[in-house]
Amino acid sequence: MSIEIKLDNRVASVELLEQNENLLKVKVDDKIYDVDLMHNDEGVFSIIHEGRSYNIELVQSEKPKHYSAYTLYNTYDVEVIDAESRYLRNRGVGGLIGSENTVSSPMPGKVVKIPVSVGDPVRKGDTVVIISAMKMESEYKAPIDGVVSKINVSEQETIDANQVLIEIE
Amino acid sequence: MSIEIKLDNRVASVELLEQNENLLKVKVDDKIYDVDLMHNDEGVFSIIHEGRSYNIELVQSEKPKHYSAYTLYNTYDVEVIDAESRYLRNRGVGGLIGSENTVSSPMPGKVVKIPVSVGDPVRKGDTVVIISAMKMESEYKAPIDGVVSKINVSEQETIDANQVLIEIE
Amino acid sequence: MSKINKILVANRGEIAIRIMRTCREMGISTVAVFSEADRTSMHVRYAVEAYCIGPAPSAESYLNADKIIEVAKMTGSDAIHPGYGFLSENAEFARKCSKNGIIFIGPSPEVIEQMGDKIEARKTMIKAGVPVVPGTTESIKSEDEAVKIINEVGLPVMVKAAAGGGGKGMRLVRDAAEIISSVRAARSEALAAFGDDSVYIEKYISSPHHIEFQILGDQQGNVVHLFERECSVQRRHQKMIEETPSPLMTPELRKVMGQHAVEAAQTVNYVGAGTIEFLVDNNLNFYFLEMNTRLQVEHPITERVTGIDLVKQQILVAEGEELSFKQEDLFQRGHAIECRIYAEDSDNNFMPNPGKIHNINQPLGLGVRTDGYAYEGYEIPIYYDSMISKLIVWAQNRDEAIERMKRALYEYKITGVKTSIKFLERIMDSGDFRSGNYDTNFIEKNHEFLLARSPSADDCEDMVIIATYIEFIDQINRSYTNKELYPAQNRWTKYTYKKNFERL
Amino acid sequence: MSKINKILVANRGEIAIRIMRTCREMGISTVAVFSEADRTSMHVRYAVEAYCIGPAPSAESYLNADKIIEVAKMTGSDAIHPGYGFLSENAEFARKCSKNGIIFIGPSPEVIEQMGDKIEARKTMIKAGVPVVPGTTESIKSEDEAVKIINEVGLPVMVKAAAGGGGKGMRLVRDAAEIISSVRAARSEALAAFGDDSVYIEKYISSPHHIEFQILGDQQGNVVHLFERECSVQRRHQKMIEETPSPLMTPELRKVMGQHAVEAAQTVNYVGAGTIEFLVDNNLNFYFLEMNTRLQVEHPITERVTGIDLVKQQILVAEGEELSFKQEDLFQRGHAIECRIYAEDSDNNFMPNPGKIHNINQPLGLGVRTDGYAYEGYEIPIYYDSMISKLIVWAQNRDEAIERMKRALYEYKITGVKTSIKFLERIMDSGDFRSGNYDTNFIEKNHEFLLARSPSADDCEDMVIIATYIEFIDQINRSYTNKELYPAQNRWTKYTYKKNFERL
Repeated sequence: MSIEIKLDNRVASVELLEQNENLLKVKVDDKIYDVDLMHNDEGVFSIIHEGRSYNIELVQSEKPKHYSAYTLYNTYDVEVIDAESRYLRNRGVGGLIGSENTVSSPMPGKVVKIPVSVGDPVRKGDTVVIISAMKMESEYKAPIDGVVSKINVSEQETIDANQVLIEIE
Repeated sequence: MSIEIKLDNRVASVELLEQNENLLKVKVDDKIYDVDLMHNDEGVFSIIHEGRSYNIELVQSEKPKHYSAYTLYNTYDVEVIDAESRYLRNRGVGGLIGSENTVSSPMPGKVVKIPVSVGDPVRKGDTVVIISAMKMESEYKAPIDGVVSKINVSEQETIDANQVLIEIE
Repeated sequence: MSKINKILVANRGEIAIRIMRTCREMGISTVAVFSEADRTSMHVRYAVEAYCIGPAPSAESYLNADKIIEVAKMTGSDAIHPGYGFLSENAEFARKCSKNGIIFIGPSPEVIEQMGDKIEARKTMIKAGVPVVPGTTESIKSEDEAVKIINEVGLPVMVKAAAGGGGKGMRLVRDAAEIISSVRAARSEALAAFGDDSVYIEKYISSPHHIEFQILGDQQGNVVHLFERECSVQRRHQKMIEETPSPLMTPELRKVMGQHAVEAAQTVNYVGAGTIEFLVDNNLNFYFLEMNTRLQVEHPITERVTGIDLVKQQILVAEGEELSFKQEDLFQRGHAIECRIYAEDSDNNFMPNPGKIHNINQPLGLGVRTDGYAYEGYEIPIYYDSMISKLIVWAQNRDEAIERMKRALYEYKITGVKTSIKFLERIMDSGDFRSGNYDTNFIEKNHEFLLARSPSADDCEDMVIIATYIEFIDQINRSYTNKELYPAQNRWTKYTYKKNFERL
Repeated sequence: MSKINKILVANRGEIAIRIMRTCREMGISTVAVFSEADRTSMHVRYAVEAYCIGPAPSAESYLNADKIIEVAKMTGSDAIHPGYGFLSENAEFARKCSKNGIIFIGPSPEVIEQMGDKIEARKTMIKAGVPVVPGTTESIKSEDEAVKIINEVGLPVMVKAAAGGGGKGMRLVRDAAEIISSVRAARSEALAAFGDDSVYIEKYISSPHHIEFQILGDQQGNVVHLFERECSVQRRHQKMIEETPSPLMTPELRKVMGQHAVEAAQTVNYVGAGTIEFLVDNNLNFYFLEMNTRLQVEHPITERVTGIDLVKQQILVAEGEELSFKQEDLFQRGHAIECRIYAEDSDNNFMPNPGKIHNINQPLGLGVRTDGYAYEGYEIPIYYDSMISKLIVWAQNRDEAIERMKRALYEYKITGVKTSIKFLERIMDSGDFRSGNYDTNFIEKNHEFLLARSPSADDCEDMVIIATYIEFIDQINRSYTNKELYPAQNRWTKYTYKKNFERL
């Protein structure tokens, strides 16, 4: 049975047809590949396909079934869509982080200032939190007009990447 | 409760007295040490003791509870002697590899030649197996006078380090 | 002459390790200091001794002069090397060191002060006959005066804080109508940032080259220069790439600028390593910009072409040794380029990207040097600079050096955090960089090219998809079966995937 | 002139990667070949293309000339670079390449043959006016003739196989009574090893220096030398450490020997990179020993002091380019030393120690180059050479280079297998090496010093014991609780050990 893998904006269907140790026959969408694939516990892959040598490294992201893939020249965001994630997707859970009504930072850092309080009305584009990381300060803005409904962090607190900081209703 | 650790020819008794995250109070024989100890999954240790910074790496050997310890300037063989290993030791199991009546190689390699057969009488010092590794051949000799009782490998076979190759009675 | 036997390195990151390497080669013992966020930092493990000096924020640790001097005294350190940043250009700290009988490896507190005050530095340079950017030599006392001077100098001009640095208290004025408001803004920003509202006026040089000269002075009054570094590739006023020789330089200009750099240092009786920064326009007019009274981040390219270990020279000079070479003994061999590897998202306005390093593959081989401090499994703290490594290559000539840099960047893999490596590769491919025809506007000008994504072959994408598929299956496998304590001992695996296929 | 666009590298290990690095810098595509034991070897991953050529034993893979040429033709490779060892000095292979329209990067088959036959090489050198070790120029036809010649040359002498190499078919004769038996033994050994019982006689030079000259020749007949390499630190007739300049060398001797090396190469119309090996006695008499018609393992030290990329020159010359420099353009800057890192047990008669690499910490920073191929988790195969890396340092002078090498060896940590690193550190500490007063007997002479164990402080032992204790407890912990998929993401841990203490 095949699974679906999303690479950037493309969704491909993958299926292993045959295997003999490290020699695999794999179908990606309509194409069939015979590859010689070796990998290790750290997510490093060495694949030889028709004589070409590919090095790929996969690093799991915080979200389950999401990876960053590093190749020779590019970095890709990859996601495995199995039955479970399809179910969650359909239910609207585990969707995009930083959705419409929340504010988060793509990087870890420290909260410098929160110029708003719960109950404050804000307009789209108003700065609601300032985060400092590595000697640089970044301002994060309200994504919509609304009212601050929840503030999950306080000033001087250190935060993780993609943590929901402020919620707006 | 303390455990015993054997470092080369020394056996020391070790006990953790107190711990506060990475700050430990440890007793080694009669000496008490306050150390700041960090380590990782790969066996790398950073210990600060009275301001001195120590880097130690432990690599587990094939034998359970045995390690090679790498410091700044030396490599040590270290062994943990807990209740289980003390029991085995007393029963004479898991003792020295390459004991009186067996022949083994300290390194992996390939069997080039076995100039003896089961039942052959051998004298101490007779070559009983020739192993090749990395373009070098090494001859392994009978440790005692006796009769070849068992040959566990055949010519051209690749072998692991410390595998018992030939037994003599 | 006082032999130094133990040095406290009042810094962290790559520069702390770089200094300790030379100490080790000179048989000098090393003391590291670290903040609570840096317990697992490489410099702690590299040093002979290591002491915690306070919480993560720099102000409470790496900038805590008294605490650092206390550790130096307790450990019997003869000298303190401040590296760059932190306390390296802090005259007060240098003075405290000397009061406590500790050698500060750097120039005297007086020279640090003199060069730290931008107006004072300008005056000194004018006295030494070094060309400065046209403008005022005194701080501006009134807005009227500002208008008068700006009219004399001619627009556009820069209004700059005398105590300035880091782009703060600085205003570009292009239009006469903006003069008053810009001066006001600069003064109030300067007051807020430095507690001093002195500003001065400089002619604005558009699209200049940033070229600096390395100098070395000893206590006997000898000063030499070690040629130039071209530092025009910058983003957010921070250097990204430096090279030497500068593609702009001519032998004649090098001689004249080098001579001025030496004279500038001699005027202030400079002792130690320092850098004279110049702005150079396309007509090869050059102007003194400022002097950095410390080691620079980019010092390795000078080391590579001259063969001189600059940290070793700093230590020898601090011991009172006379420089063992004269100007005529020095020459540049070949070409060196440095790329700074930042943990940042180059595609996203160079936003810093701290996090946990997954794997590192160091570039090695002919002509490649890396100075870094990150290691696999290391978590880059959020409190400090985002530069995690410097990649320096040398080759016989500039073309070969660019090709070697491309090769080294290609080999350099750091996963787990985003880095500037791919962006640097694009720079090496850009026409303007390859031709050597670039100035400080380079990144802005080439923005589109530098951010374009490399086209990737379809089959490469398919290989990524296959790898992900296998990784995913393998993970299911592993979580059920992997009881091994030492995964590192069995890294390459030929898994039998079959048993999981039914479950998919 | 035929531009090379794709090179098949008929080798493995560090030299395969070293060659591919230069190819990458020159924009040349690369093809790796590998044996079944080398699927996970680094050169397979570094190349653009990779093909399996047979089972693990060299005879069935890396020495399989026909298979390699087949891959070269299939992939459209313009040229084959043989590296060192394997097929690099195989005239038949070179001939096959050219028959198949593939450029063999190396000299002509005729030159390989001429220099591969030791008697032939001696004759050629005598003709070229290069001093050779006194002895015969023809193979010995009878035992009587041997006695006669040995009496002429004077004892001690070496009896050597004409087709020899690797120390086989070689006998040292010190005593007249041993002559007959030694000649007989050498001939029968030579017959067994090479299928040819020709032997010749050479005066035995006791405790000589092994000094070699690097040469480069082009198709236009230009030949230059790139100075000497001192290679006297050897164990089991294998080099361990090389340096340049040689501590023994004088400018006059360098000039004379260099001139002879160039003449030697010119005599045979040598094209490409080659090495003339000399024996030098303590009175600075020098004798031609042999010529290696390929790149040497120790070529990087020459690259470092001259600034020339030797692999690039090999490729350019193979394309038909004229050398872009003349003898007078070349000079040595500073001092370079190479240490060979073997996977071996130096304390146990240098016995090879293949196995799985656990961790590698590369030495970095100023003046340090490593050329290796091992990586963390890599299993060193038992089938090939035990050299896993070369560590090359450069410094302004020999003393600084030794200190830098010590620093680099200190930083270089390879765990999981035993290596020669500690032994090399001891060499750097030995009086004879430091003074530069050493010859090929160095290791034998300093045996006791080199094998002595460093005294270790008691508290260091205690720290090891503490670490072991914690590791042990932690393991018990981990096997019960560690369900994490990515241990690398959480490497530094502050475990709460308490919960296990009750169980001990």
